[in-house]
Parts: sequence; structure tokens; C-alpha cells
Amino acid sequence: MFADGLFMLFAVLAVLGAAGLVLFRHPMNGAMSFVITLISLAGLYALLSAKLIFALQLIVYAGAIMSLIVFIIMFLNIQPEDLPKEEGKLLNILGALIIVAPIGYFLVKIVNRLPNATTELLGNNFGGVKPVGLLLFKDWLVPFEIVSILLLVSLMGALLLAGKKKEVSK
Amino acid sequence: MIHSYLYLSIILFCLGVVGVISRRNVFTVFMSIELMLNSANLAFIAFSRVHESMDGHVLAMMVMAVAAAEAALALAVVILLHKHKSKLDTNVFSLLKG
Amino acid sequence: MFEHVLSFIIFLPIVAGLLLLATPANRTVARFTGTAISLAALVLSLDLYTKFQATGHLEFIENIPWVESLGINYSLGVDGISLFILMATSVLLPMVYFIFSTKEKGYYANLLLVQGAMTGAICATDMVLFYIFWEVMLLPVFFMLGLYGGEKRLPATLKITLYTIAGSLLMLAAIIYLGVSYHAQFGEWSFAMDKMANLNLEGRVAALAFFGFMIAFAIKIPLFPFHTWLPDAYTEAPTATTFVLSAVMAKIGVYGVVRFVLPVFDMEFARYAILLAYLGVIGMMYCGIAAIAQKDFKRMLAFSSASHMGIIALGVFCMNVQALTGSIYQIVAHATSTGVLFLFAGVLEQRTQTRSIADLGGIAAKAPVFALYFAIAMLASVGLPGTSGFIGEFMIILGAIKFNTMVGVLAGTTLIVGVCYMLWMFQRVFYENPTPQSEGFKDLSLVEGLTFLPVIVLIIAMGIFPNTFLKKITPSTELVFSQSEPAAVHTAAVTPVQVPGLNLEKN
Amino acid sequence: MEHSVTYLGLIPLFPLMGAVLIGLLHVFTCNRRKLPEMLYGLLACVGPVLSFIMALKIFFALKGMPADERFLSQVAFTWFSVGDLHINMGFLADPLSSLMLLFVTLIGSLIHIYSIGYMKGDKNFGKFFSYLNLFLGSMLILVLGDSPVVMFVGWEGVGLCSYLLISFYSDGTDNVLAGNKAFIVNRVGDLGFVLGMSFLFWGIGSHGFDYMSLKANVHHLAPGVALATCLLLFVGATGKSAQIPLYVWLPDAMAGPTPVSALIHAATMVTAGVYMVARFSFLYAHVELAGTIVAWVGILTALLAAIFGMFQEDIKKVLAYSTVSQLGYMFAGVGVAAYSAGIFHVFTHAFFKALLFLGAGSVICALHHEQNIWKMGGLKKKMPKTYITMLIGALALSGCPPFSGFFSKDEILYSALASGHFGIWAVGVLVAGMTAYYTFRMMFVVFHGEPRDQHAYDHAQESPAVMTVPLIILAVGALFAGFLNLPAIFGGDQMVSHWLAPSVTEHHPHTGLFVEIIAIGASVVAFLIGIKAAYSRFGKGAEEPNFSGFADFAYHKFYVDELYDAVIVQPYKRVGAAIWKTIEPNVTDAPVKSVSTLYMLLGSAFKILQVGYVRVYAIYMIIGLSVMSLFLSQTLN
Repeated sequence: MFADGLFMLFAVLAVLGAAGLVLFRHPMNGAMSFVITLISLAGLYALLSAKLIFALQLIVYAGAIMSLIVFIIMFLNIQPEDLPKEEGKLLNILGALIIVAPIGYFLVKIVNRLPNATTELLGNNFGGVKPVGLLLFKDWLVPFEIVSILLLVSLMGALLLAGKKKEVSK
Repeated sequence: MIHSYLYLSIILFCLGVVGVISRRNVFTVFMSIELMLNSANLAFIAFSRVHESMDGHVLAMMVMAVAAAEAALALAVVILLHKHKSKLDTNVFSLLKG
Repeated sequence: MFEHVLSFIIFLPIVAGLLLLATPANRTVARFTGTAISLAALVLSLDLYTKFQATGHLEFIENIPWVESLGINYSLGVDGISLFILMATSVLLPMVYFIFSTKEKGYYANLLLVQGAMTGAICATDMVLFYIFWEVMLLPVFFMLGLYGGEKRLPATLKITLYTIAGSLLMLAAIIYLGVSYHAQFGEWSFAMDKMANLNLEGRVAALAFFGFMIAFAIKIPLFPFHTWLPDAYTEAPTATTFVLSAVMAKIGVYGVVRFVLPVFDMEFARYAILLAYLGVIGMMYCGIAAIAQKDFKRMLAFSSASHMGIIALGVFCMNVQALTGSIYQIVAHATSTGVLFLFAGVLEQRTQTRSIADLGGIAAKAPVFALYFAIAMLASVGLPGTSGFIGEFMIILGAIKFNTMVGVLAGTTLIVGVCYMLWMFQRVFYENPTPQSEGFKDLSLVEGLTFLPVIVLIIAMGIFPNTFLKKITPSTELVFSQSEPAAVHTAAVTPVQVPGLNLEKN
Repeated sequence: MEHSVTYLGLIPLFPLMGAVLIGLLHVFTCNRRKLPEMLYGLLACVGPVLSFIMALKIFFALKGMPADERFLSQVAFTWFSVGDLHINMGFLADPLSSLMLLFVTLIGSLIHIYSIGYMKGDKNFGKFFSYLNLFLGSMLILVLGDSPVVMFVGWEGVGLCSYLLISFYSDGTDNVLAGNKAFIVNRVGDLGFVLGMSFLFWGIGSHGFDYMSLKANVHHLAPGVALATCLLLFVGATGKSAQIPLYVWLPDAMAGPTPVSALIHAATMVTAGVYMVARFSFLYAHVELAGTIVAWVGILTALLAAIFGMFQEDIKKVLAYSTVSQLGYMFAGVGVAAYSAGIFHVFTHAFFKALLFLGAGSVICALHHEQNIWKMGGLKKKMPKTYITMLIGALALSGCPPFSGFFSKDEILYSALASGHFGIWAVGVLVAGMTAYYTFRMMFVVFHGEPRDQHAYDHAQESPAVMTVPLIILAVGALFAGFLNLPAIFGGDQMVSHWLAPSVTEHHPHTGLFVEIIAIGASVVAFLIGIKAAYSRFGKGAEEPNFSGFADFAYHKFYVDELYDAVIVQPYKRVGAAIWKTIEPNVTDAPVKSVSTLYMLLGSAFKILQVGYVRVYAIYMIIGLSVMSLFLSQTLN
């Protein structure tokens, strides 16, 4: 029961955070509410016995990536007049919801066909660093390496884009 | 029980889609994409729990890595965009117009 | 080595062409390689020709399993029909390298590729293999036309691509249908041409497959009304490409009908032959009449070529041995006459920098050797007895008369139609008074003269001693009709589609 | 019955080899340095003369045999053989072809010699003789061929040479156009020939396609097919021999050098049609209707051409129309199944018409290529040899007894009357009178009276011996050739008819002496009236008349050329232009064009959706997903 309560709490927070992201006009507000979503998601991961992911979600996502985003938003020093004028934003969101509704309905239908299962916390080190790490470096080694290359490429891409500054100024 | 997690994942995903297609602020769009990635992660972890297999965890880590890479690039692009146009509007990118 | 001689003839040019593309060879090396390889292919083909037994059946058979699960084999072989077209390819193509020397490396590489692929299509006896060579032989043409063609080459390339790809896909569908039907009827997979003849094809789908094949070949031949790619492509393509297209590639369409459609779809063929024959005749007259309105001699020759192809196709549709043999003979005759006329047109264009008939005149007086060569090729193309053109044309008309009197009479008008535009052109270009463009026209050089000499001799030899060539063809063509003897009993029951026309027997 | 020999093929081979040799010499030297004309002349004459000697040899070889065994044959090689179509390159010498051989080689040789003089100084001297030799070779193949297909080789070969020689002076557009016209019109005839051969082959050809086998099997031929074959073959003959409706090329063909007109367009090639009908006499005898049609076409052509001939002003055109007219007679002869009479007229006509043409050529040469008779006059004194020889020719042409033309023409008219073709006979007599009229109109205007162009007259002189000697030889022929077939009424024994009997299928009608006398009398009276009319009108010198009414209509040849141009040539060109300009882009090309147009339309339609905002593309994608989900969720329950 306690777990269900926690789940409800995190779930509501996550949805509210996501709704905030979509609705807030200023990206800083959005980012802050998105952080709430990320943190509550971390909690949900913990409820699902994913210990390592729980930690990574907090450290990498909520910590590193979101800090980067927030940092950039602040770095750009965005004034409200710089923001796009989104007339009828709510109408847009309403329309988007109507478009998306069938997708959600379809996905829900699929989920309904799946057998339900309990989500009790698992012991025996499920989702711990060691088993996940073993799995990562044994079965998933090649994808892991490819991802590392991807990271490298994006790093260089970011550098290149930043380096373009000089050419433009010429 | 696991259904609840999946429903939540669906709701977050749909909100992410709504964010992408209804907002014009680049940061919001970008973070909506992150939201969708996270909803996928949630589904991964949930299924991982159902099957008691940790492959989903590994995949979630991969997604995070991709998200990090994406963040690095996307933010660089945003900075450039702001430099050139002083705008944060996705409608500024209209080079694809036929 | 000799049992794989066909593979050598096919793959020598292909490998050489690919090597040329892959290495940074320059133009001279490319031309030299092209010449050497095509001459080597010629030597091999001549050897093959002399060793050919003329039994009427396939000879020099090679058969290597390829995709065993689907019964696809790498199988080659030649009989009288394919041998003759193979010889035309091997004998005529080396000429190209001697005449036009100012092309790029890629051009020669493509020429080699197209030669190998055409030979492959001629020798293949497995439908899938044939289809592969068929597609491969089109590719170099697109490149040669699109990269090295005239001013309006791009629309022309687009048109020929649209047309031929559409046809090829229909044929692919039909080939798959045949394979599946074979599996359904005999319980095993096979695409071998000789096994396909055993198929018992009936009904609407068979008719569709028949038209799939026919449209693919009709586009290639080209049969009226699928010919509209031809004037543009022939006009815009570089001379050697036009030559390849008209002298050999178009003939593979006719050959395809003889090799694949005639034995496999005997019933459908008997039913629709009359329609197709009319298409051939109409195409002959239509293109022949259109030729007279042309101001550009290359385009005029293009229409003339289309006109001749109509009559050659007609010979196949007449379903008797004279007409069929005539067609096969005319295929080579046409390659040596109209095909060579395209080369001469290239020489004209190269020297005068114009393709307009009105800009030329009086060349006969300036260049007697060239005029003599041109006249001989032209007379062969209008079917004068004593040249290669007559024998085939005569046998086709003869066969057409038996097939259907009306068709035969219309086919006979080729005698008149052809001579009208040819003489008109000859008069403007070679007679009358010289114009500024033709004022300094130089006669053929020694090398050029010697290069063309074998073809000119061949034209005359094929007109005077046709039987030495026919001896190799006739066993095969006679077999085409004797083989389908049991089918002929079938086909007697088939009512041909009703088209107005007289039948000789009814008279 | 047949005797196999090995030398028949040599006869056409001599001139053909000459043609190749001279042609190559000419082609490779003409633009560098000129070889002496004498070399070409000698080379050119060797072939025809050798052929003539061979022809004589054959003639005497045949003469030495019993009448019904007079067949020499040679199969050189199998030409082509497919299924039951089996064609040999075979030659046949029988009385009919040997007669043709004799005069073709004789006249051919004479004209070769004459041409050395006529063509003197021409820059294409070698080319001319190459063509001339080629022509002779083809003509000999035509005559000697043992099957219709081999005959067709010669048939087309002579057509080609005719084209080449008409357009010999190729820098003039008119000459080349005349050549084109000749070739194309001949091709129309050849179409008939080829179709006729095809019908014949499918009728009875599978047992062998040579004349002997065909003759043996002709009774198997169905009547309908036989009639069609006869008429189609006759279409071929009308093309080659310039009969209605394909006669239009022959007058234009006079654009060629005069020896060509004499050899090809008067003596030999144009008679090939008559020869062909005689060759197929077994077939025409089988179908009576076909013969009647041939005869009527022939005699009407004779009438039409005679009318045209009376009003021409070009000396060569007068002769050309007279050739057409005489050819009409020959067809009338073979049409009424008097094959030997027709062939005999071919024989005599070859002499006197070649003579007249060569004489005209001599006149033209002397007057520096002036061909208008109204610019000549009084040449009798300047050119006595030419005048006398031409007079002999003219008398022979007009049918004056005892010149050769009289006997042959009379034989034809008598046969027509005797076989009951009264109309043909009546028209024939009328034409005989007209022939005399226009022939002597020409003679009087050219040779009598006062010179009309004093300057040209002063420079005119008699031609050299190389030209006059052939004239004299031909004149002898024109005088005496008629006696070869002297009918019984004049104490002869009809040598030619008896000679030809084994080759042609004919039956001589037996009529009384009375009919024969009527026929002869009518011919002579017609001749006298014609010559009297010509003398009273032109004998004392006359000026160029102005034509009006019917004469003007006839002077313009009934506007037949214009009619053909308007009805056939122009529409043909217009159809060609229409196909190219209208049908090709708009009809046959339409499917391809419509495909590309469709793609363009679709493109411009979808272009509206391409707003350029990535977000909107995402919306499209989501909408797609959404629609798909809606659809898929139907399948789930």
C-alpha cells in the first residue's frame, strides 16, 4: 500500500511536471517543472527495483543534462520579448491533444491486452550496478561501443557548430 | 499493477508529442522530446521488471546516452540560432519550404 | 577453356570495363583496351562460329547451379538464332573504337560493359539470368546517353529510362509468374527456358503475363506505339551509342520474342499474332512516313530504323518459317545497313558540325569513297537485291502474305516507303551543289576506309551468298515450328482475334 | 530436255566485273588525277563485247538443238533456301532469253562505243561507264534468271542503274528529282512484282520456283490466285515499262545522258516488262481476263502517249513518249496472247528507237546541248549521216513498209484483230497514224526548213565516227530486222515466231487472207495519212505554235504529273509532317507525357503542404500515426 501511495504521488507529480513543461510560456519555468518530472520518474524507477537507473536518472538526467539546459537558457539571457509570440497557444495544445488522442487510445488498448503483473520490489541484487554492468559489458558490448562512438561524434559536432562562430563573423 | 506504469508512460509520451507539435519555443520543443524519451525509458524499466530481466535497464542507459548526445548538439544549434536570428522560434527554420 | 567460351565472350568486356572504371586509366589506354578486348571477343566469336554445328539445338551449353533453392541456373547456350545476333554484336562493335577517338575513359568503359551485357542477354537460357543481363545492358546506355549525349540529352534519357524500366518491371512480373506456375504444375522451381515450353498456360493471368513480356520487348524493339523514346534517344545519343542501340540492342527485343514468348506462350501468341502483326506494319509505315518530314539526318535515320524494326518484328509474328528466318536474317542485315548508316551519320556530323540535311550538299563529288560506302549501306537498307537487305525483307513479305494477305500487302509497301526518304536524303546530302559546311569535306581516311570495308563486304556477301549464313539459322528456326507441333494442334483450336484482313487460303 | 552448261553465269559477270573495276578505279582516282578516258572506254567495252560473243555462242548452240530441247541452264549455287522456299542462283537460256540476249548485248556494245564519243571530256567519265556496265550486267541477269526471284535481282538492278544514270548530272536538282521519281515509281511496280511472286510461291512454288517447275505446275493454281498474280506481276511491268498509271517517270528520265536514254529508256530496260509477261506466258495463257486487261492498258497507254507526243517540244521527250506508246503496243501484243509478236516488236523497236535516240544525241551534241526542236531546223545539210540514219529510224517507227517497225507492229495489230479484240485493233490503227504524224513532225522541224537559230546552226557539224558508226549499224538493223519474221503473206516463214515457240505458250489463230490484208491495209493507210498531215503542217518549215484548248491540255500532258503531285506526293509529305509535328507529340507520345505531367501536378499539389516548418512536418507525421492508430485500434478489442 505504501508503494501504491508512493506511485500515485510520483505519477501525479510527473504528469503535472510534464503538463507544466507544455504549458509554461518561459522555457525556464518549463525546465523547472520538467526537473520535477524527471525526479519523480527517478522515484518510479526505484519502485520498479531499477537501482542503477534510479541513480543515473538523478545524476545524469536531472543533474547533468537538465543543468546544461538550464545553464544554456540562462546563458542566453532570454527576455520575455525574445520569446515567440504564440497566439492561441491553448487552442494549439487542444488541437494537438485531439490529434494525439487516438495514439494514446491505441496504446492503452495494447496495454490492456497485456497480462497484469505485480511490481513488488525485488531483492537478489536485481538492477544493481554489478549485474547491469556485467550485462552491459557482455551481451551489449557492441551497442555500447556504438553509443560511445555516437557520443564522440556528437561531441565533435557540437564543437564544430560552436567553431562556426568565427567563420560567420568574417 | 504494471499497467499503471504503462498508462503513465503513455500519458507522458502523449504530453511530449503535444509539446512538440503545439509549441514554437525551441527549448520547450527540445525538452518535450526529452520527455518522450523518458516515457520510453519508463516503459523499458517497467517491462524489465515484468520479465525480471535487466536488458531494459541497459537500453534505458543507452537512451540516456543518446539523450545526452542530442542535448549537446541541440543546444549548440539553439545557441547558433539565437546568435543569428536572436529568436527562439522554430518557425525561423523554414529552409525546407518547397 | 573452350567449353566456357561463351562466358569468356560475355565477361571479358565486362571485367575490362569495370577495371577501366576502377583504375585511373587515361583516354588512350581506355581506347586501346576497348579495341583489344572487343577484337579478342571477335576472335573468340569467330572461332565459335566456325565450330558451330548447326544442329538447330543449343550448343556450347554451360550450366552452373546458382540459386538452387529457386532453381535459378547460370546457364548459357547458343543456337542458330542467337549465334547470328551474337556474331552481329561481336563483328560490329570493334568498329566503334576505330572511328571515334575523342571520347572519355568512361565512355569506352560503358561500351565494353554494354557489349558484355548484350552478349549475356543473347546467350542466357535461364529467364532470371536473361533478365539480369537485360537490365545490366540498359545501364551503360543511360550513362552514355546522359553523360555524353547531345544538347537535349536529359529529356531523352528520362524518356528512355521511363519506358524501358516500365517494360522491364512488367517482364520481371511475368517471369516470376512463369516460375510460380512451373512450381505449381511440376512441383519444382525452375526458370530454365526449355522447361518453360512445357508449361500449360491458360486463362486471363497467362494473357497478362504474355503482355508483360510483349510490352517489355515491344518497347525495346520498338513496336508502334511504344517507339516514341527512339527518335529522341537515337538523335541525342553519341554516335557509337546510337549504333549500339540500333544495331544490336533493339534486336534483342525481337530475339526475346523468338526465344521466350514464342515457345512459352504459343496459344496466346497464336491468338494475338494478327494484332501484333498489324502493329508492326503500322509502325513500319508510320515511322517511314514520319521520316520524310525530318530535317535532321540522324533523326531521319532513327525513324528509318524504327520503320525497319516494324517489319522485322512483323516477321516474327507471322508464325511461319520463312518469315521468322527472314526476320533473323534481317536483324543482321539491318545492323549492317542502318546501323552502319548511323556511324556514317556520325562521320558526317563530326566533319561538318551539323546534323541538318539542308546544310549539306554535293558530298558525293567531294568524297567519292564515302559516298560509295554510304550508297551501298543505303541501298542495303532499302532492300535492293544483291545486298543484305533484300533476302530478309523478301522472306518476311513472303511469309506475311501467307499469314494474312492484307498484312502482306501492307508489309510490301516497305519497298516504297523506305526508298522515298532515303533517296530524298541522299539527294540533299550527296547530290546537288556543295554548301559552305560541306565545302571542305574530307574523304574517309585510310584507317576509316579499312575499318568500314569489312561491313561493306559483308553487306554484299550477305546479299549474294546468303545461304552460307542461312545454313546456320534455318535448322533452329525450323525447329521453332516443328517443336510446337503438338501445340500447333492446340493453336488450331485457338480463334485469333478478329481483325479485318484477307486470308490466302480462303481466296 | 534441259542441258546443263557452266558458262551462262559468265555473261552477266563480264559487265559486272567491268563495272566493279571501273568503279573502283574511278572512286580512288577521281579526286587525285584523272586516268585517260581511253582506258575507261576500253575497259568498259570489253565486258559487253565478250557478252555479245557469248550470246552468239549460246544462240548457235541452241540453234543446233532440236526445237523443243532448246533449253540451256546453269545453277551457279543455292542462293537461299528456307523451308520449302528454295531459290537457286540459276540461269536459263532458251529461245526467248537468247533472242533478248542477242539484241541487248549487241545494242549495249554499240551504245558503249557511241558513249565514248558522246561523253568525251565529262569529269565523271569513269563513273558513267561503271554505271553503264552495271546496267548491262543487271539487264543480263534479268534476261537470264531462271526464276522470278533471280529476275527480280536484275529487275531492281536495272532500276538502280536507271536512277543513278538519270541523276548522273547530279548538281542539277531537277535531274536528281527525275532520278528519284524513276526509282520510286519503279518501286511501286516492284511492290506488285514482289507480291505477285509471293502469291505465286504460295500457290505453286513449293515444288520449285524456277520457270520450268512453275510451268509444269501452273494448272494447280487456283483461278483467283492466278488472276491476282497476273495482275500484280503486271503492276510490276507497268512500273518498269512505263504503262498507265506508272508511265510518268519515263519522260522525266530524259534528264540523263542521251546514250542512257537510248540504251535504258528505249531499247532494253523498259522492255523488261514485256519480256516478263512473255516469260510468264504460261500463266497469262491460263487466265484470259488478265491478258485482256494487259492488252487494254497497253493500247490505252499507246494512245495517251501518242497524244502527248504530238505536242512536245523537247526532241528527247518526243522520243520518250513514242517509246511509251510503242511499249503500249508491245503490251497489247502480249496481252492478246501474241507473245512472239510482242517480243518481236521489242526486238525491232530496240534497233530503231536506239537509233533515233542516238541520232537525237548526235544532234544535241552538235548543237551544244540544245534539245528544243523549235530552235533547230535545216540540219539535213550539216549532218547528212545523222539525217539519213534517223530517217530510217523514223520510217521504221512510223511503220512504213518494208522497214522493221512495219512488220512487227502489223503483226501485233493483226493478232489483235484475228483474236477478236476489235477495239484494240481500231485504237492501234489510230495510234499508228498518230505515230507517223509526230515522228515526221519531229523530223521535218529538225532537219528540214530553215535554221531557226542561225548561230547554233553555224557551229553544228557532223559527229565523229565513233558516234556515227553505231548509228549506221543500227540503221542497218532497223532496215532489215523486220525480215526476220516475215509473215507468210510476203513469202516469209516467221522465223522469230518459230524460234520463240518453245518458250512461250501461244496459239496462232487461223484466219483468212482477207483479215490479214485488212490489217496491213489499215496500217499502211494510217501511216500515209499521218505522214501527209505532218508534211502539210511542218514540211515547209513552221514556227513554234501556240497551243490552246485541247492541244494546250495535251501539251501539259493532261496535268497528270500535277495530279499525282496533288493527290499522292503532297498528301504523303503532309502526312509525314503531320505525324512529326502533331501526332507524334500529341498522340503516341501522350502516355509518357501524361505520366510526367501527372507527376508534375501531384508535385505542385503536395508542394502546398511543404510549409517549411519542421514542426508542421511533425504534425503530418503524428496525424499519420494517429490515423493509423485509429485504424489499428479497430482491429483490437
